[in-house]
Amino acid sequence: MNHLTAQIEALILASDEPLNVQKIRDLLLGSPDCEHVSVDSLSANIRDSLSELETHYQRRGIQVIQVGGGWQFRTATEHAELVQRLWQVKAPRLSRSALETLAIIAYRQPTTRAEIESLRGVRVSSQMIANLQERGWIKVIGRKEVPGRPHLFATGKQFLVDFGLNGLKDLPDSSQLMDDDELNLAAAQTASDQPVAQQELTNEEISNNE
Amino acid sequence: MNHLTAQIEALILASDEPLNVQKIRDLLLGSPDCEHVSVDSLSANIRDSLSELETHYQRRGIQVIQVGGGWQFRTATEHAELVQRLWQVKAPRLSRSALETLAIIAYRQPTTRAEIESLRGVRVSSQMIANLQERGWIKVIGRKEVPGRPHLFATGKQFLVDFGLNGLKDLPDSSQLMDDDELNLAAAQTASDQPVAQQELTNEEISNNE
Amino acid sequence: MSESTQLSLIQSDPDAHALPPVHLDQFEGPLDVLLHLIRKQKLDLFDIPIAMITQQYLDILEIQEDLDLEMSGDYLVMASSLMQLKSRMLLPRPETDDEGNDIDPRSELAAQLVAYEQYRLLAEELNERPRLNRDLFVRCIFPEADDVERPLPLADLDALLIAFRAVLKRVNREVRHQIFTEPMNMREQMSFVLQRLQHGGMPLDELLHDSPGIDALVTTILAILELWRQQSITVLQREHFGAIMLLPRGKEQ
Repeated sequence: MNHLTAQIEALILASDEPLNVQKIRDLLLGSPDCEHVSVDSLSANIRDSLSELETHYQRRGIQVIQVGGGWQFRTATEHAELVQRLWQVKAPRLSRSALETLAIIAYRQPTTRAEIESLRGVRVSSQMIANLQERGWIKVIGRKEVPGRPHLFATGKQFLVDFGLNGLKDLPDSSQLMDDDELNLAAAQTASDQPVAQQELTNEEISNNE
Repeated sequence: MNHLTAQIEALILASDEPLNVQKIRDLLLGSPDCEHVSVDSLSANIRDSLSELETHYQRRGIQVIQVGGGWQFRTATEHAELVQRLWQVKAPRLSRSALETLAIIAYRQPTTRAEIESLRGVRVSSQMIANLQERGWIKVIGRKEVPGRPHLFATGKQFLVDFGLNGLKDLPDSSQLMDDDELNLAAAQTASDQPVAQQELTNEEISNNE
Repeated sequence: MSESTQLSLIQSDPDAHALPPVHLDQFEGPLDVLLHLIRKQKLDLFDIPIAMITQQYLDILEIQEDLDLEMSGDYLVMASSLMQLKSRMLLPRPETDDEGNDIDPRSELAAQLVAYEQYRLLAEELNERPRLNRDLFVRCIFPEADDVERPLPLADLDALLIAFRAVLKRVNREVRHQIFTEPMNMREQMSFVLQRLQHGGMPLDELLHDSPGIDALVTTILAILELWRQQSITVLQREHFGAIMLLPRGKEQ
């Protein structure tokens, strides 16, 4: 194990949060070892070390994995039950309504409460929204410029960290998701008045985000 | 790396205090892998695994070492300066166990360690109590007149100062935090043929097995 | 339209009532119920037999004993939409759009159901992902090398609240209820009283002297009574109308 990899290993263990390449680089740049290294080659070396660590821990009880854009030590999932026994704590369970709301926000972000409600066909409780916010899984990122100026929700960083995602693109494949046009085509050759109006709103929202 | 060693590696990472052989053994004895293993041979195996881990990490950036009678992951001494720099950028977070203990003391004071343990469902380490006392966040304000005359803990002045509170009455009302959504869930846990409901049941079963 | 047609539409399928009873608690709303009915009977989402489904849906609503008003709203709205759909299906002349194409009145519902089903599936997949603190865990003790001087952790009120809530969720509801109804001030005052008595007894008057205002007085008295009940302190009055003394336990004589 080379010195750099050892340094990075120590940093990842010491950090409370996932550490990304840039953060590691900034910390290393201050050290005397790296005085004469260019930033670019240091970044490349860090990346090499990280993948070396990732490989090394692949078959052990703990792992070095990339979440939310950074690297972190985590226990291997196969020991979940054992570690839960250590904590004597019930695994936090999520209600279906919370999961559905979270899924809609994750895949359609930014989105409004009205849209979530129309997709789920039920009212969404403020408590549940507050709970998801409190966990850092969702956050308000602005208001939609329509009457009432409703909040626009998106996923927060903790969502990536807790669900082991490196970025939103790592979400379970949504390509099998029909987009709204396909939905309408499938449902009928022609659309009736009501859904089209909803439809356009949704599309507008999407294009606004781009 | 054998299964036992991997299990121990995971436990040491996840634990909030150094783990000794006895604690590791007690945790493993509950697991199905160890049903037919005698206590003595399990202890011997654990010791073997621990020294295997100690050796494995000897020349790396992090180490498994014995401190205060238990085993713990630590960064290698040679990276102290680097780790120090990391912490200057970002002060450490309180551990979950410290936060929970502090929260219980804040909301239920004056309270005893036994009460904290019964609420948390886990043993509270003396080290952690000492840390919170040292910080000035909690203090002993008397003894409860029950057998054993346990200490009564309350929050200290520094707690109010550091958390930006004028008095304990400024602590947010804990009822605001309730989440009716998750309360309702308990009722919805009856058996059903819905796949998601089954899913949740399974999770519940897992956590009940602890 | 003749009455007999209507009747036959409503009672078109003898299996309409043959489904096992379900409780709405198991569902996440009307769309969830409809999907259950459709998938259970292997029906075509894009060709829903509206009359039959409406009947089954209404049957389910009917057997619910404790449908609370808050929750029932969404279900009743769906019931009325279904009945409206059914009546539109009965129209002799199909509805057409601007270009003269036929409109299937069910298309809107079908699109809604497909969309919901997709998110329901994604929610399941999300739930199956390894989740932090359920399936995997991060390191918990600060891994200090001997030479590292660790700065003191920061106070974080939000984190404190979340931690407390986590504790509450783990203990049973009874305890939770108990905690909520406890007035914060009294707890504070209990600590205060105990602290004042740490080094010996004190007359009640003197202690109350430090409590400005009626609220504070009442809270202090309540705190004293609670401490007395818990046998953490003793309250003594040696003669009629004499001074009331508060004593920490173990020092009373």
